[in-house]
Amino acid sequence: MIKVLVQVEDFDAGAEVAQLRSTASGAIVQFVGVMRDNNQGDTVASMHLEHYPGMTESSIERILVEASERWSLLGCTVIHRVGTVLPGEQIVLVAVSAAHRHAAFQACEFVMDYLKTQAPFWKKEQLHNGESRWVDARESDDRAAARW
Amino acid sequence: MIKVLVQVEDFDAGAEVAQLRSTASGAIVQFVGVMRDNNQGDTVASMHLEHYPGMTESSIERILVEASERWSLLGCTVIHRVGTVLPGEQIVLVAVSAAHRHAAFQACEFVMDYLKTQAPFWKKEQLHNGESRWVDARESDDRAAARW
Amino acid sequence: MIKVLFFAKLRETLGTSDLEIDYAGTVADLKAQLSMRNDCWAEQFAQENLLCAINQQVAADESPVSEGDEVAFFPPVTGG
Amino acid sequence: MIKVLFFAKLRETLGTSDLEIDYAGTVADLKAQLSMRNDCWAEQFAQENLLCAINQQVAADESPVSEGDEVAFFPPVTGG
Repeated sequence: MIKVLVQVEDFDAGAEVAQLRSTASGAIVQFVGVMRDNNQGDTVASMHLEHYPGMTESSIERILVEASERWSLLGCTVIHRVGTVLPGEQIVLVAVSAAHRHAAFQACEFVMDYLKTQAPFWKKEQLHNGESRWVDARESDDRAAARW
Repeated sequence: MIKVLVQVEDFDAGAEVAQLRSTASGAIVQFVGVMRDNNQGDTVASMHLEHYPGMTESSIERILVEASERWSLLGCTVIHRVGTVLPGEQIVLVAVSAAHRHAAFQACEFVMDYLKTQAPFWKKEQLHNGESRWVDARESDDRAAARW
Repeated sequence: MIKVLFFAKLRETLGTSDLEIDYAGTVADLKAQLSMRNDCWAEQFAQENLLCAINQQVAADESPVSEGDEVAFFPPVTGG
Repeated sequence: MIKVLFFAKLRETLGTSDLEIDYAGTVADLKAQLSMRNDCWAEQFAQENLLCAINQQVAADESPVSEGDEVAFFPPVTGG
Protein backbone atom coordinates (compact mmCIF):
# COMPACT_ATOMS: atom_id res chain seq x y z
CA MET A 1 0.00 0.00 0.00
CA ILE A 2 1.91 2.98 -1.32
CA LYS A 3 0.81 6.60 -0.95
CA VAL A 4 2.67 9.58 -2.38
CA LEU A 5 1.59 13.19 -2.01
CA VAL A 6 3.40 16.32 -3.17
CA GLN A 7 1.47 19.28 -1.83
CA VAL A 8 1.61 22.92 -0.78
CA GLU A 9 -0.46 22.30 2.36
CA ASP A 10 0.88 21.14 5.70
CA PHE A 11 -0.01 17.59 6.78
CA ASP A 12 -1.19 15.77 9.90
CA ALA A 13 1.58 13.32 10.85
CA GLY A 14 -0.60 11.59 13.45
CA ALA A 15 -3.37 10.93 10.95
CA GLU A 16 -0.89 9.27 8.58
CA VAL A 17 0.33 6.91 11.30
CA ALA A 18 -3.27 6.12 12.22
CA GLN A 19 -3.96 5.26 8.59
CA LEU A 20 -1.05 2.81 8.50
CA ARG A 21 -2.15 1.09 11.69
CA SER A 22 -3.72 -2.31 11.33
CA THR A 23 -3.86 -5.44 13.41
CA ALA A 24 -1.09 -6.92 11.29
CA SER A 25 1.31 -4.00 11.30
CA GLY A 26 3.24 -4.38 14.57
CA ALA A 27 5.70 -1.58 13.85
CA ILE A 28 5.31 1.88 12.38
CA VAL A 29 8.33 4.12 11.90
CA GLN A 30 7.78 7.68 10.89
CA PHE A 31 10.23 10.40 9.92
CA VAL A 32 9.22 14.04 9.93
CA GLY A 33 11.61 16.62 8.51
CA VAL A 34 11.19 20.04 10.08
CA MET A 35 12.52 23.28 8.66
CA ARG A 36 15.38 24.66 10.73
CA ASP A 37 15.81 28.38 11.30
CA ASN A 38 19.54 28.23 10.73
CA ASN A 39 21.70 26.96 7.89
CA GLN A 40 25.45 27.38 7.49
CA GLY A 41 25.45 29.94 10.27
CA ASP A 42 22.75 32.15 8.73
CA THR A 43 19.26 32.78 10.06
CA VAL A 44 16.73 31.57 7.53
CA ALA A 45 13.42 33.43 7.30
CA SER A 46 11.65 31.08 4.89
CA MET A 47 12.25 28.47 2.24
CA HIS A 48 10.80 27.89 -1.18
CA LEU A 49 10.60 24.34 -2.49
CA GLU A 50 10.45 23.77 -6.24
CA HIS A 51 9.76 20.39 -7.85
CA TYR A 52 9.31 18.74 -11.24
CA PRO A 53 5.60 17.89 -11.38
CA GLY A 54 5.11 14.35 -12.59
CA MET A 55 8.70 13.20 -12.33
CA THR A 56 8.83 13.97 -8.60
CA GLU A 57 5.84 11.74 -7.86
CA SER A 58 6.98 8.90 -10.13
CA SER A 59 10.53 8.92 -8.75
CA ILE A 60 9.20 8.70 -5.18
CA GLU A 61 6.92 5.84 -6.19
CA ARG A 62 9.92 4.07 -7.66
CA ILE A 63 11.84 4.52 -4.38
CA LEU A 64 8.90 3.04 -2.45
CA VAL A 65 8.58 0.07 -4.79
CA GLU A 66 12.29 -0.60 -4.33
CA ALA A 67 11.92 -0.37 -0.53
CA SER A 68 8.99 -2.82 -0.69
CA GLU A 69 11.14 -5.25 -2.62
CA ARG A 70 14.00 -5.04 -0.13
CA TRP A 71 11.99 -5.24 3.09
CA SER A 72 8.72 -6.89 4.00
CA LEU A 73 6.49 -3.82 4.31
CA LEU A 74 2.76 -3.47 4.86
CA GLY A 75 2.45 0.17 3.90
CA CYS A 76 4.49 3.24 3.04
CA THR A 77 3.46 6.88 2.87
CA VAL A 78 5.47 9.86 1.65
CA ILE A 79 4.23 13.43 1.82
CA HIS A 80 6.53 16.20 0.62
CA ARG A 81 5.62 19.85 0.67
CA VAL A 82 6.42 22.36 -2.07
CA GLY A 83 6.06 26.14 -2.16
CA THR A 84 6.83 28.29 0.86
CA VAL A 85 7.74 26.70 4.19
CA LEU A 86 8.53 28.57 7.41
CA PRO A 87 10.97 27.65 10.22
CA GLY A 88 9.49 25.04 12.54
CA GLU A 89 7.06 23.81 9.89
CA GLN A 90 7.01 20.25 8.58
CA ILE A 91 8.63 19.68 5.17
CA VAL A 92 8.47 15.95 4.62
CA LEU A 93 6.95 12.82 6.12
CA VAL A 94 7.97 9.22 5.51
CA ALA A 95 5.95 6.58 7.35
CA VAL A 96 6.47 2.85 7.01
CA SER A 97 4.53 -0.02 8.56
CA ALA A 98 5.82 -3.56 8.81
CA ALA A 99 5.31 -6.65 10.92
CA HIS A 100 8.74 -6.19 12.50
CA ARG A 101 10.48 -3.08 13.72
CA HIS A 102 13.92 -3.47 12.18
CA ALA A 103 12.47 -3.65 8.64
CA ALA A 104 10.40 -0.54 9.33
CA PHE A 105 13.42 1.42 10.65
CA GLN A 106 15.62 0.35 7.75
CA ALA A 107 13.07 1.06 5.04
CA CYS A 108 12.18 4.47 6.49
CA GLU A 109 15.80 5.62 6.60
CA PHE A 110 16.46 4.18 3.12
CA VAL A 111 13.52 6.13 1.67
CA MET A 112 14.67 9.35 3.36
CA ASP A 113 18.23 8.96 2.09
CA TYR A 114 16.95 8.40 -1.44
CA LEU A 115 14.46 11.26 -1.24
CA LYS A 116 17.35 13.55 -0.38
CA THR A 117 19.43 12.49 -3.37
CA GLN A 118 17.04 11.21 -6.08
CA ALA A 119 13.71 13.00 -5.97
CA PRO A 120 13.63 16.25 -7.99
CA PHE A 121 13.07 18.89 -5.31
CA TRP A 122 15.13 22.04 -4.93
CA LYS A 123 15.27 24.35 -1.92
CA LYS A 124 15.84 28.08 -2.03
CA GLU A 125 16.41 29.88 1.25
CA GLN A 126 15.31 33.41 2.02
CA LEU A 127 17.73 34.69 4.63
CA HIS A 128 16.87 37.04 7.43
CA ASN A 129 19.14 39.70 5.91
CA GLY A 130 17.04 39.80 2.74
CA GLU A 131 19.31 37.70 0.53
CA SER A 132 18.18 34.45 -1.02
CA ARG A 133 20.20 31.44 -2.20
CA TRP A 134 19.71 27.98 -3.60
CA VAL A 135 20.70 25.26 -1.18
CA ASP A 136 23.63 23.16 -2.38
CA ALA A 137 23.41 19.38 -2.47
CA ARG A 138 25.37 17.85 0.40
CA GLU A 139 28.03 15.23 0.01
CA SER A 140 26.95 13.66 3.31
CA ASP A 141 23.53 12.95 1.76
CA ASP A 142 25.17 11.20 -1.20
CA ARG A 143 27.24 9.11 1.19
CA ALA A 144 24.12 8.26 3.23
CA ALA A 145 22.29 7.07 0.10
CA ALA A 146 25.33 5.11 -1.09
CA ARG A 147 25.20 2.95 2.06
CA TRP A 148 22.20 1.07 0.70
CA MET B 1 14.30 17.15 27.16
CA ILE B 2 13.25 13.72 28.30
CA LYS B 3 9.64 12.62 28.81
CA VAL B 4 8.59 9.19 30.10
CA LEU B 5 5.01 8.08 30.62
CA VAL B 6 3.74 4.66 31.67
CA GLN B 7 -0.03 4.74 31.42
CA VAL B 8 -3.20 2.70 30.94
CA GLU B 9 -4.66 5.20 28.46
CA ASP B 10 -3.98 5.29 24.74
CA PHE B 11 -1.87 8.19 23.43
CA ASP B 12 -1.91 10.65 20.54
CA ALA B 13 1.22 9.95 18.47
CA GLY B 14 0.74 13.09 16.36
CA ALA B 15 0.56 15.33 19.43
CA GLU B 16 3.85 13.90 20.71
CA VAL B 17 5.62 14.67 17.42
CA ALA B 18 4.14 18.17 17.46
CA GLN B 19 5.51 18.67 20.97
CA LEU B 20 9.03 17.70 19.85
CA ARG B 21 8.94 20.04 16.88
CA SER B 22 10.97 23.19 17.15
CA THR B 23 12.84 25.41 14.77
CA ALA B 24 16.08 23.68 15.75
CA SER B 25 14.95 20.07 15.49
CA GLY B 26 15.33 19.24 11.78
CA ALA B 27 14.54 15.56 12.18
CA ILE B 28 11.96 13.67 14.21
CA VAL B 29 11.85 9.89 14.13
CA GLN B 30 8.96 8.16 15.80
CA PHE B 31 8.31 4.49 16.43
CA VAL B 32 4.84 3.22 17.27
CA GLY B 33 4.40 -0.38 18.32
CA VAL B 34 0.97 -1.75 17.48
CA MET B 35 -0.58 -4.89 18.94
CA ARG B 36 -0.79 -7.68 16.38
CA ASP B 37 -3.76 -10.04 16.30
CA ASN B 38 -1.56 -13.06 15.77
CA ASN B 39 1.40 -14.53 17.65
CA GLN B 40 3.10 -17.85 17.03
CA GLY B 41 0.23 -18.90 14.79
CA ASP B 42 -2.52 -18.19 17.35
CA THR B 43 -5.20 -15.53 17.19
CA VAL B 44 -4.77 -13.16 20.12
CA ALA B 45 -7.92 -11.58 21.57
CA SER B 46 -6.24 -9.17 23.97
CA MET B 47 -3.07 -8.57 25.89
CA HIS B 48 -2.37 -7.60 29.47
CA LEU B 49 0.78 -5.61 30.22
CA GLU B 50 2.25 -5.73 33.73
CA HIS B 51 5.09 -3.50 34.92
CA TYR B 52 7.17 -2.70 37.99
CA PRO B 53 5.97 0.75 39.06
CA GLY B 54 8.93 2.99 39.79
CA MET B 55 11.64 0.78 38.35
CA THR B 56 10.01 0.80 34.90
CA GLU B 57 10.05 4.58 34.71
CA SER B 58 13.58 4.94 36.10
CA SER B 59 15.01 2.27 33.78
CA ILE B 60 13.48 4.01 30.75
CA GLU B 61 14.89 7.33 31.92
CA ARG B 62 18.30 5.69 32.18
CA ILE B 63 17.98 4.38 28.60
CA LEU B 64 17.11 7.89 27.39
CA VAL B 65 20.02 9.47 29.24
CA GLU B 66 22.32 6.92 27.64
CA ALA B 67 20.88 7.67 24.19
CA SER B 68 21.36 11.40 24.80
CA GLU B 69 24.99 10.77 25.64
CA ARG B 70 25.60 8.71 22.50
CA TRP B 71 23.79 10.93 20.00
CA SER B 72 23.20 14.64 19.82
CA LEU B 73 19.48 14.75 20.63
CA LEU B 74 17.11 17.64 21.23
CA GLY B 75 14.29 15.66 22.78
CA CYS B 76 13.12 12.15 23.49
CA THR B 77 9.68 10.88 24.50
CA VAL B 78 8.66 7.38 25.53
CA ILE B 79 5.08 6.37 26.27
CA HIS B 80 4.37 2.76 27.18
CA ARG B 81 0.93 1.43 27.95
CA VAL B 82 0.12 -1.06 30.70
CA GLY B 83 -3.11 -2.93 31.45
CA THR B 84 -5.33 -4.32 28.72
CA VAL B 85 -4.51 -3.64 25.07
CA LEU B 86 -6.54 -4.84 22.08
CA PRO B 87 -5.34 -5.88 18.61
CA GLY B 88 -4.66 -2.86 16.42
CA GLU B 89 -4.15 -0.58 19.43
CA GLN B 90 -0.93 1.28 20.13
CA ILE B 91 1.34 -0.22 22.81
CA VAL B 92 4.43 1.95 22.80
CA LEU B 93 5.75 5.18 21.34
CA VAL B 94 9.37 6.31 21.07
CA ALA B 95 9.92 9.72 19.50
CA VAL B 96 13.31 11.37 19.10
CA SER B 97 14.17 14.80 17.75
CA ALA B 98 17.62 15.82 16.61
CA ALA B 99 19.27 18.32 14.30
CA HIS B 100 20.21 15.52 11.89
CA ARG B 101 18.25 12.53 10.71
CA HIS B 102 20.77 9.74 11.13
CA ALA B 103 21.19 10.48 14.86
CA ALA B 104 17.40 10.48 15.26
CA PHE B 105 17.01 7.13 13.46
CA GLN B 106 19.84 5.51 15.41
CA ALA B 107 18.72 6.77 18.81
CA CYS B 108 15.08 5.76 18.22
CA GLU B 109 15.99 2.19 17.25
CA PHE B 110 18.49 1.97 20.13
CA VAL B 111 15.81 3.00 22.64
CA MET B 112 13.32 0.49 21.21
CA ASP B 113 15.85 -2.34 21.35
CA TYR B 114 16.65 -1.53 24.96
CA LEU B 115 12.99 -1.11 25.92
CA LYS B 116 12.39 -4.63 24.63
CA THR B 117 15.18 -6.13 26.71
CA GLN B 118 15.76 -3.89 29.75
CA ALA B 119 12.55 -2.20 30.87
CA PRO B 120 10.48 -4.28 33.31
CA PHE B 121 7.28 -4.95 31.33
CA TRP B 122 5.67 -8.34 30.86
CA LYS B 123 3.03 -9.32 28.35
CA LYS B 124 0.33 -11.90 28.87
CA GLU B 125 -1.76 -12.89 25.88
CA GLN B 126 -5.42 -13.90 26.02
CA LEU B 127 -5.96 -16.18 23.04
CA HIS B 128 -9.11 -16.38 21.00
CA ASN B 129 -9.67 -19.96 22.22
CA GLY B 130 -9.91 -18.79 25.85
CA GLU B 131 -6.42 -19.78 26.94
CA SER B 132 -3.91 -17.27 28.24
CA ARG B 133 -0.12 -17.36 28.30
CA TRP B 134 2.85 -15.21 29.23
CA VAL B 135 4.87 -14.10 26.23
CA ASP B 136 8.41 -15.47 26.23
CA ALA B 137 11.39 -13.16 25.79
CA ARG B 138 12.81 -13.45 22.29
CA GLU B 139 16.41 -14.16 21.50
CA SER B 140 16.16 -11.90 18.45
CA ASP B 141 15.43 -8.97 20.79
CA ASP B 142 18.53 -9.73 22.84
CA ARG B 143 20.61 -9.85 19.66
CA ALA B 144 19.10 -6.55 18.50
CA ALA B 145 20.01 -4.87 21.80
CA ALA B 146 23.49 -6.39 21.78
CA ARG B 147 24.28 -4.58 18.48
CA TRP B 148 24.67 -1.28 20.31
CA MET C 1 12.89 -6.46 57.41
CA ILE C 2 13.21 -6.47 53.65
CA LYS C 3 10.42 -6.36 51.10
CA VAL C 4 10.43 -9.02 48.39
CA LEU C 5 8.37 -8.52 45.21
CA PHE C 6 7.46 -11.00 42.49
CA PHE C 7 6.24 -10.11 39.01
CA ALA C 8 4.46 -11.62 36.04
CA LYS C 9 4.60 -15.40 35.55
CA LEU C 10 6.70 -15.80 38.71
CA ARG C 11 4.08 -13.95 40.78
CA GLU C 12 1.31 -16.09 39.30
CA THR C 13 3.14 -19.37 39.82
CA LEU C 14 4.07 -18.57 43.42
CA GLY C 15 0.61 -17.16 44.09
CA THR C 16 2.29 -14.28 45.94
CA SER C 17 3.02 -10.74 44.84
CA ASP C 18 5.12 -9.66 47.82
CA LEU C 19 6.26 -10.59 51.29
CA GLU C 20 8.26 -9.10 54.15
CA ILE C 21 11.00 -11.10 55.81
CA ASP C 22 13.99 -10.65 58.06
CA TYR C 23 17.03 -11.12 55.88
CA ALA C 24 20.58 -9.97 55.35
CA GLY C 25 23.01 -11.65 52.94
CA THR C 26 23.48 -12.11 49.22
CA VAL C 27 20.80 -12.48 46.55
CA ALA C 28 21.96 -16.06 45.99
CA ASP C 29 21.41 -16.95 49.65
CA LEU C 30 18.00 -15.21 49.61
CA LYS C 31 17.01 -17.38 46.65
CA ALA C 32 18.24 -20.46 48.52
CA GLN C 33 16.18 -19.46 51.56
CA LEU C 34 13.02 -18.84 49.49
CA SER C 35 13.58 -22.18 47.71
CA MET C 36 13.17 -24.01 51.00
CA ARG C 37 9.48 -23.03 51.23
CA ASN C 38 8.32 -25.86 48.98
CA ASP C 39 8.99 -27.62 45.67
CA CYS C 40 7.22 -24.98 43.63
CA TRP C 41 9.37 -22.19 45.06
CA ALA C 42 12.47 -24.32 44.68
CA GLU C 43 11.67 -24.89 41.03
CA GLN C 44 11.01 -21.20 40.37
CA PHE C 45 14.20 -19.98 42.02
CA ALA C 46 16.26 -22.60 40.19
CA GLN C 47 15.47 -20.87 36.87
CA GLU C 48 18.68 -19.58 35.33
CA ASN C 49 17.06 -16.65 33.56
CA LEU C 50 15.30 -15.25 36.64
CA LEU C 51 16.18 -11.58 37.10
CA CYS C 52 16.65 -9.66 40.32
CA ALA C 53 16.59 -5.98 41.26
CA ILE C 54 17.55 -4.39 44.56
CA ASN C 55 15.91 -1.04 45.23
CA GLN C 56 14.84 -0.99 41.57
CA GLN C 57 18.36 -1.44 40.20
CA VAL C 58 19.38 -4.63 38.41
CA ALA C 59 21.31 -6.90 40.79
CA ALA C 60 23.33 -10.10 40.52
CA ASP C 61 23.49 -13.30 42.60
CA GLU C 62 26.41 -11.96 44.61
CA SER C 63 24.81 -8.55 45.33
CA PRO C 64 24.29 -7.84 49.03
CA VAL C 65 20.78 -7.34 50.45
CA SER C 66 20.48 -5.10 53.52
CA GLU C 67 17.83 -4.13 56.04
CA GLY C 68 15.09 -2.03 54.44
CA ASP C 69 15.87 -3.06 50.86
CA GLU C 70 13.23 -3.75 48.24
CA VAL C 71 14.22 -6.91 46.38
CA ALA C 72 12.31 -7.91 43.23
CA PHE C 73 12.42 -11.15 41.26
CA PHE C 74 10.99 -11.42 37.76
CA PRO C 75 11.25 -13.29 34.45
CA PRO C 76 12.98 -11.81 31.36
CA VAL C 77 11.13 -8.70 30.23
CA THR C 78 8.83 -8.63 27.19
CA GLY C 79 7.73 -5.03 26.76
CA GLY C 80 7.91 -2.72 23.78
CA MET D 1 9.75 19.31 -31.83
CA ILE D 2 11.02 18.47 -28.36
CA LYS D 3 10.22 20.25 -25.13
CA VAL D 4 13.16 21.33 -22.96
CA LEU D 5 12.60 22.21 -19.30
CA PHE D 6 14.92 23.94 -16.82
CA PHE D 7 14.55 23.87 -13.05
CA ALA D 8 15.69 25.71 -9.95
CA LYS D 9 18.96 27.66 -10.09
CA LEU D 10 19.47 26.70 -13.74
CA ARG D 11 16.04 28.09 -14.68
CA GLU D 12 16.77 31.30 -12.79
CA THR D 13 20.22 31.77 -14.31
CA LEU D 14 19.03 31.12 -17.85
CA GLY D 15 15.91 33.23 -17.28
CA THR D 16 13.93 30.52 -19.08
CA SER D 17 11.74 27.75 -17.71
CA ASP D 18 11.10 25.92 -20.98
CA LEU D 19 11.46 26.06 -24.73
CA GLU D 20 10.45 24.05 -27.78
CA ILE D 21 13.00 23.23 -30.46
CA ASP D 22 13.51 20.91 -33.38
CA TYR D 23 16.09 18.41 -32.28
CA ALA D 24 17.14 14.78 -32.63
CA GLY D 25 20.44 13.43 -31.31
CA THR D 26 22.11 12.71 -27.98
CA VAL D 27 21.79 14.65 -24.74
CA ALA D 28 25.45 15.67 -25.09
CA ASP D 29 24.84 17.19 -28.52
CA LEU D 30 21.71 18.94 -27.25
CA LYS D 31 23.80 20.52 -24.48
CA ALA D 32 26.39 21.58 -27.09
CA GLN D 33 23.66 23.15 -29.22
CA LEU D 34 22.13 25.02 -26.25
CA SER D 35 25.61 26.19 -25.22
CA MET D 36 25.95 28.08 -28.49
CA ARG D 37 23.20 30.52 -27.51
CA ASN D 38 25.54 32.71 -25.46
CA ASP D 39 28.26 32.64 -22.77
CA CYS D 40 25.76 32.26 -19.94
CA TRP D 41 24.21 29.16 -21.50
CA ALA D 42 27.67 27.81 -22.35
CA GLU D 43 28.73 28.19 -18.74
CA GLN D 44 25.60 26.54 -17.37
CA PHE D 45 25.79 23.52 -19.67
CA ALA D 46 29.49 23.06 -18.93
CA GLN D 47 28.62 22.20 -15.30
CA GLU D 48 29.66 18.64 -14.56
CA ASN D 49 26.97 17.98 -11.98
CA LEU D 50 24.05 19.10 -14.19
CA LEU D 51 21.40 16.37 -14.32
CA CYS D 52 19.18 15.40 -17.22
CA ALA D 53 15.89 13.50 -17.52
CA ILE D 54 14.15 12.35 -20.70
CA ASN D 55 10.41 11.86 -20.35
CA GLN D 56 10.86 12.13 -16.57
CA GLN D 57 13.42 9.32 -16.35
CA VAL D 58 17.04 10.04 -15.44
CA ALA D 59 19.19 10.15 -18.60
CA ALA D 60 22.91 10.29 -19.41
CA ASP D 61 24.99 12.31 -21.89
CA GLU D 62 24.81 9.50 -24.44
CA SER D 63 21.02 8.98 -24.13
CA PRO D 64 19.14 9.59 -27.41
CA VAL D 65 16.53 12.35 -27.66
CA SER D 66 13.69 11.81 -30.12
CA GLU D 67 10.81 13.80 -31.60
CA GLY D 68 8.16 14.55 -28.98
CA ASP D 69 10.42 13.94 -25.99
CA GLU D 70 10.37 16.04 -22.83
CA VAL D 71 13.96 16.76 -21.83
CA ALA D 72 14.70 18.36 -18.47
CA PHE D 73 17.94 19.81 -17.11
CA PHE D 74 18.42 20.57 -13.44
CA PRO D 75 21.00 20.91 -10.64
CA PRO D 76 21.57 18.20 -8.00
CA VAL D 77 18.42 17.76 -5.94
CA THR D 78 18.05 19.09 -2.39
CA GLY D 79 14.69 17.87 -1.14
CA GLY D 80 13.77 15.95 1.99
